[in-house]
Amino acid sequence: MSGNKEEKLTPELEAFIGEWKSKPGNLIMVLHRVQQTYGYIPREIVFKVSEMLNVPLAKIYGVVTFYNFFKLKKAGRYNIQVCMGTACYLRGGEDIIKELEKILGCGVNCTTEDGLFSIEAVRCLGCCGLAPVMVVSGEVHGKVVASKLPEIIEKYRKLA
Amino acid sequence: MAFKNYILVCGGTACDSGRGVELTEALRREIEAAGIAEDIQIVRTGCLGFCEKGPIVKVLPEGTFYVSVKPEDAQEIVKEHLVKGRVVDRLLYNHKQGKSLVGVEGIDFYQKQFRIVLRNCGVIDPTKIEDYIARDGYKALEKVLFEMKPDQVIDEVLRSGLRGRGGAGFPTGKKWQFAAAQPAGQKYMVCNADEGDPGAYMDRSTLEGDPHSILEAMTIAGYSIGASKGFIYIRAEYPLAIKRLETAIAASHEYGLLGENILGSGFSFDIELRFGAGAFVCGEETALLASIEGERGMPRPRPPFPAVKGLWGRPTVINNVETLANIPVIILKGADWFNKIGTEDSKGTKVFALTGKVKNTGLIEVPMGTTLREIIFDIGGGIKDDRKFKAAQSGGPSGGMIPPQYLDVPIDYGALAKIGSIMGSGGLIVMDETDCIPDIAKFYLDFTVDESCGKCAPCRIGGRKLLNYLGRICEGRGTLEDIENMRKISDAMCRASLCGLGQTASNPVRSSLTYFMDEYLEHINEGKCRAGKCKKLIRYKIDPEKCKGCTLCARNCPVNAISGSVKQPHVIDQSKCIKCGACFDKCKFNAISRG
Amino acid sequence: MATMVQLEINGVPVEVPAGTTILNAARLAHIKIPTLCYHPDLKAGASCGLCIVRNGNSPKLLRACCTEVAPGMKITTHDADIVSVRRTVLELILANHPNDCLQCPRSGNCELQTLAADFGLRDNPFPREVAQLPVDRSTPSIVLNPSKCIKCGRCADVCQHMQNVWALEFIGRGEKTLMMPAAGVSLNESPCIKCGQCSAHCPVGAIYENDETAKVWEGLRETSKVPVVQIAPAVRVALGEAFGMQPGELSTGKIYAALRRLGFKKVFDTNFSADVTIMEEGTEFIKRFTSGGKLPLITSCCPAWTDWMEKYAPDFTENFSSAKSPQQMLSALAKSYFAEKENLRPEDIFMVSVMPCTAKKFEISRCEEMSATGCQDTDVVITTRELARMIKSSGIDFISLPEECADELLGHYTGAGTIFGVTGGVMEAALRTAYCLITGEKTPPSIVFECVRGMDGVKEAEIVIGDKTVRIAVAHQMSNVEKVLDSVRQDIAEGRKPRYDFIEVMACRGGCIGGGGQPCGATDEIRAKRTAGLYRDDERCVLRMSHQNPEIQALYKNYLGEPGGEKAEKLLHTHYHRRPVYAK
Amino acid sequence: MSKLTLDSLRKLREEKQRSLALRDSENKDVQVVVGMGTCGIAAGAKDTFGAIVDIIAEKGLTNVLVRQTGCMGLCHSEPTVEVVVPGMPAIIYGKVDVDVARRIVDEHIIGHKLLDNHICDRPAVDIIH
Repeated sequence: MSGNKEEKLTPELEAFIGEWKSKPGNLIMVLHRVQQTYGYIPREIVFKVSEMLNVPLAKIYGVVTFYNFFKLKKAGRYNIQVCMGTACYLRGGEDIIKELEKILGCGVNCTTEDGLFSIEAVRCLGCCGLAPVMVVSGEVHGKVVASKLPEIIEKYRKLA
Repeated sequence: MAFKNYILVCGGTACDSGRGVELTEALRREIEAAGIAEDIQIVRTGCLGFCEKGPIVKVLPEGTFYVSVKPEDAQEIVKEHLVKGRVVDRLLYNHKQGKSLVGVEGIDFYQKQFRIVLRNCGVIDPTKIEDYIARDGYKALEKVLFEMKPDQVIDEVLRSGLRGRGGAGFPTGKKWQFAAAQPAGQKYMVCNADEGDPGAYMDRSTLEGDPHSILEAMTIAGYSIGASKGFIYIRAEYPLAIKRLETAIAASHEYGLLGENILGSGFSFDIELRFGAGAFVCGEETALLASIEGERGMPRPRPPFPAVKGLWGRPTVINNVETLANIPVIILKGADWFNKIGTEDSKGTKVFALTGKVKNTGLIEVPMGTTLREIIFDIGGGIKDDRKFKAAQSGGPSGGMIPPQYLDVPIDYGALAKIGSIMGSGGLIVMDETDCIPDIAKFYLDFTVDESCGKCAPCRIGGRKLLNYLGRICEGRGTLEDIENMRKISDAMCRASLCGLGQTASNPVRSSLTYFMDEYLEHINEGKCRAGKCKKLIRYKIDPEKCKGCTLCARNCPVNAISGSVKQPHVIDQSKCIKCGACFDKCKFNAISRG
Repeated sequence: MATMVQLEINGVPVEVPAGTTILNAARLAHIKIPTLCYHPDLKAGASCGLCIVRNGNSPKLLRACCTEVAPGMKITTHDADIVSVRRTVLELILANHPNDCLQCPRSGNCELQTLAADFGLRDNPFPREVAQLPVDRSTPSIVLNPSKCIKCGRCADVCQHMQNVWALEFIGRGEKTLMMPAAGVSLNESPCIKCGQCSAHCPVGAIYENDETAKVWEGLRETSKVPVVQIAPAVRVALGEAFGMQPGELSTGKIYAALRRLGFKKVFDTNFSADVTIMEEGTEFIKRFTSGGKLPLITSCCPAWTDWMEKYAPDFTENFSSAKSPQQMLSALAKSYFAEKENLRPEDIFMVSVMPCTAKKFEISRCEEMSATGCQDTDVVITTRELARMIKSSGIDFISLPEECADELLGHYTGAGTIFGVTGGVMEAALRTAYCLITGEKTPPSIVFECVRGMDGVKEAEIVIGDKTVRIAVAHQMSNVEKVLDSVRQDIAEGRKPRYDFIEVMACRGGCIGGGGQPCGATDEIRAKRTAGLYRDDERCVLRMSHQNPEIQALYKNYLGEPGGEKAEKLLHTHYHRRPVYAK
Repeated sequence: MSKLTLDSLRKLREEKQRSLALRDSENKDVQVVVGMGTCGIAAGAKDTFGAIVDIIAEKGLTNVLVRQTGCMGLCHSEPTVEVVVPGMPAIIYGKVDVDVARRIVDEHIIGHKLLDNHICDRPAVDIIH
């Protein structure tokens, strides 16, 4: 459906689910682990989780689609999170997104055709002193200026 | 070897323009003249705040703080203070001003901040439990477990006057009392660390900087209400805070400060982490509980209140991080010490994440009753680039915009409510004249629309409608009728929504309609955005008098909207202009106006 | 005794039991507080925001649907202020609703439409924005039109908590929330059992029965075919509601008459085949019970229940009675027994059934055995709601219709057949006949088996029949079923004899009288009235045991031979198989 | 570590308080404290921390303890570093990049002179003790 390859349940994940199985309120913690393992929440794994935790699939999807943190689609190799917290908004976060869209030719929550980059607008990253902020695969870039973006992107493109 | 004294001269831009350079030179001359150059080092510092009272001079090691120092004062400071050791009284900050509300002695007279919650932040190594213990850590727990009965602890918290710092400001002691009054059995203590306000990070910093204070406070709360189990519900977006908490919990276990039979007292308490997953509404108590239970974080009707029927139907107390961080200090220093700080209505301090168009952004903690002016201008150093202050938003998307006329209102729960805002969790965002009020309101609505759980019709639909109206206004398509409809919707959302999110989501709109109606009207009637933020309303115009015909603007226009021949005034074709502002930025002769 | 709470509502002192909500306390005081999401079957969802009331002078308004009364409350349910807020909320809801009432299947009994009318909404100040979303027509039973959804959550609550199906859930968040199946599948690929309870609880027209009246009209126009119809037991106590009759008022004769006026050549009654079911299923039970077959035997008349079982409890496949449902028996007999009598080929008959049930639309093609006569045995199923519309569109004055009789051969029924429409009815009918067949006595000591009646979710009893004791359980509303199955599973796991010999299950609350195809808005009060109607029908009958039905006796004598015999097996029995919960 | 009793906790606290007061843990009398909250790290505090450790090693200074702490609250000046040298006032430096870190070691720790233009004010008085 999403064009991803079929993901297999890893032994670590299986062990984790086993460990959490009997704890009440385990679903969200398990989903966090799933996303940590695969970078997103693969459909086939949700079916497995549903079976193992004995939780209806509908309930899991209800939860997954409620929380912004959970992704049903795999992100790009470099996921660019642009902070849209108030401080960053006031200091031009929106312009950063627009510029990124222009440079990468793909919109928010989409992945570039080569699968390298995806753009995500996120809520406050808690680095308001450095606004505007963006995070590329965990690396924080503070006080970002639109004109510097091509350089930053190029850096990651070269890494790939 | 070290110097005897150090003179710090504020080197912020404001102080520089206030003849800071000249002052430094004068001080240097006087010191050399006095023959004490060997003993004194003059140092330029970063901005020390208090820009309105600049230039600022601080003498170390004693920390004497001189304000509005002129070069002419250099001689006196050197001769009197440095040579004779006598403080120059007339240059001290007038400490009588604005201090009546703060009754605690020992606060340095010029320092506006008072750190209870942040007492250990930036002081201890958060990964070392010993550091915490050395700073009286777990001493309050000791006292509670061995010297106090649960109801005595609750009484102390009640008398302290501590109110919840997460938003609504419910008295913490009362919450505990309700839960304690429930029949014994499984009860839960939950720490709300799902800080979701855009522009607020007080809780993250506290957890990262002083995780043990939260563990200690939760254990104390657990003891008071008869709970043996605690959960910290923390944003998954805070990996460092999670790591530090995990380290802290492990260390507390190792030391027997968590787990079975703590310190041999017979009381057992344990804490588990639960991660949020990106839903602002989960800051709401009942939604938070739903989320811990592994459900969609949709608010549930109250009553029953969580203190009666909370997590898995059991009595549950939910306190936010900042509230809890106060607890050990209240226990150790006593309710009477605590309730002298702050105002009649609100006791203690409040942590703010001071951000936006302020010079010194940062995490600050001030006694309740401090004014916005003190926070923004004394601590924050004033507005960035010395622009004009327009408004401050407290309480994040649930709060209101506070206009300049209320800069001197002492901030507490009641005062903020009176002027249409809320204390909220502590984001404090400063806006200047380049910020457009309807645009900011739109930003907040966009946030709440996105974060609404979607359950409640007034919030789900009303929020979207408000957002659309604001969008129209920002594009110059608004009407006066829109304003009326916005009022109507705001009122319905506030009255008919189930949870706090929906009830407060319209606050930015309501408050801005109250205080900044002129800006709305300008957008509607004149098609004008005075801040220059609303792109659709901006018109760039070339002043033919000023234009030298250098062609720079025409060459930089991405859509070829500017025409004109060399050395002749240029013209912008408004139908082609995309309002990117490139010409405005490039023009060297200030010939292009924006309006 | 519940403690009583005294409060004032609109200045009038009211005393209600503690735990009563403000909404219900007001109802007791004959004050109607408007609601859109509240339904007495369900836990208050508190989503619409219309039931706001004021306590004293508090500026904060309370949700009447989910706030319990407290002593000394002074509740104001209506004043200018409250009404104006309600009005705005309603206007907001309507601003995002298609408002295409003229084309909407719920026009006339839509709760939103009613409120809009009550509030006299004429023009809406807010700009309209209606989401254009694809309609899910994947199941043969129900249609999901998300554009009309007001996100009250009733359907999901019904699907998950009343029916334990978990086909529908809130997917997404905020304004993007949709009520739909998980994992991006269509309703038909989801665990949906087509019970239609979602449609019966939906306050608007977002989920409704797949309307097949056009197909019926088309069949009636087809002159080469003989149009034949059957009506299910529960239809006769509910259809009248659409014409202003009281719930539970029997209108069997009028329905027969109306069907003839619509153009049906033969009007049969599913109550007849209910009697056949007792013969087949009863025989099956006696066989298993007396000769050590697989027990407990579980009834299989309810297609929503069998669908659930195949997905969620396939370990019970062998416990199922292989007897088809009465609908399928009647259709098979109509296209064989009746067809032979009339010298018709099975395909010459256009067989329509009128059911209180949306799952019946699915049942008719659920497996090959539903085409036992060589063509699909039942051609079209319409629900009670659809029949009401057909009658209305034909201008038939239902109320003043004369009472007519069903056609012979497949039209006569006993009291046992008619109580198939209520929970416990199949069991009671079976017990009546089983008692006589096992003991050889003419009648049981009491024709009424009180122990299987009533609205308890699970009813258990031990019935002494001769020297034997039959241990039975009756469950209705799917959420009550799993615990019955679990207790049997536990017995088996622990090596005991299962605690029940015979289990009856009906998917809908109260049985078919509360079916998903019945007039919308059923509550326990209405269900009780419909139930009483069927019991009255039973009492009215001279013959109250299936095996006494003379047409049944003729059927076996002239056509089928023995119950469970070869011909009966071919026409009247089926099989069940494990199915995936999600047909991905 | 075995579980603490009331007495052992008190003893531990006293011990630690003494060593903190002497600013002399592990025989190191100079302390460099780097603010390592999320914002500090985002602003480069990890590089700063690493640089300080390297430079100290490079200079062969054995009396300097480098440790981390949480957010000092001075987000506008991240990364922030506190330097405590006996006989000198404790100083918080802001915007400490690798270059400034080197200057801190050279000028402040070795040369006992304060650095120009990077000093921040301490946010508030300590309420503990």
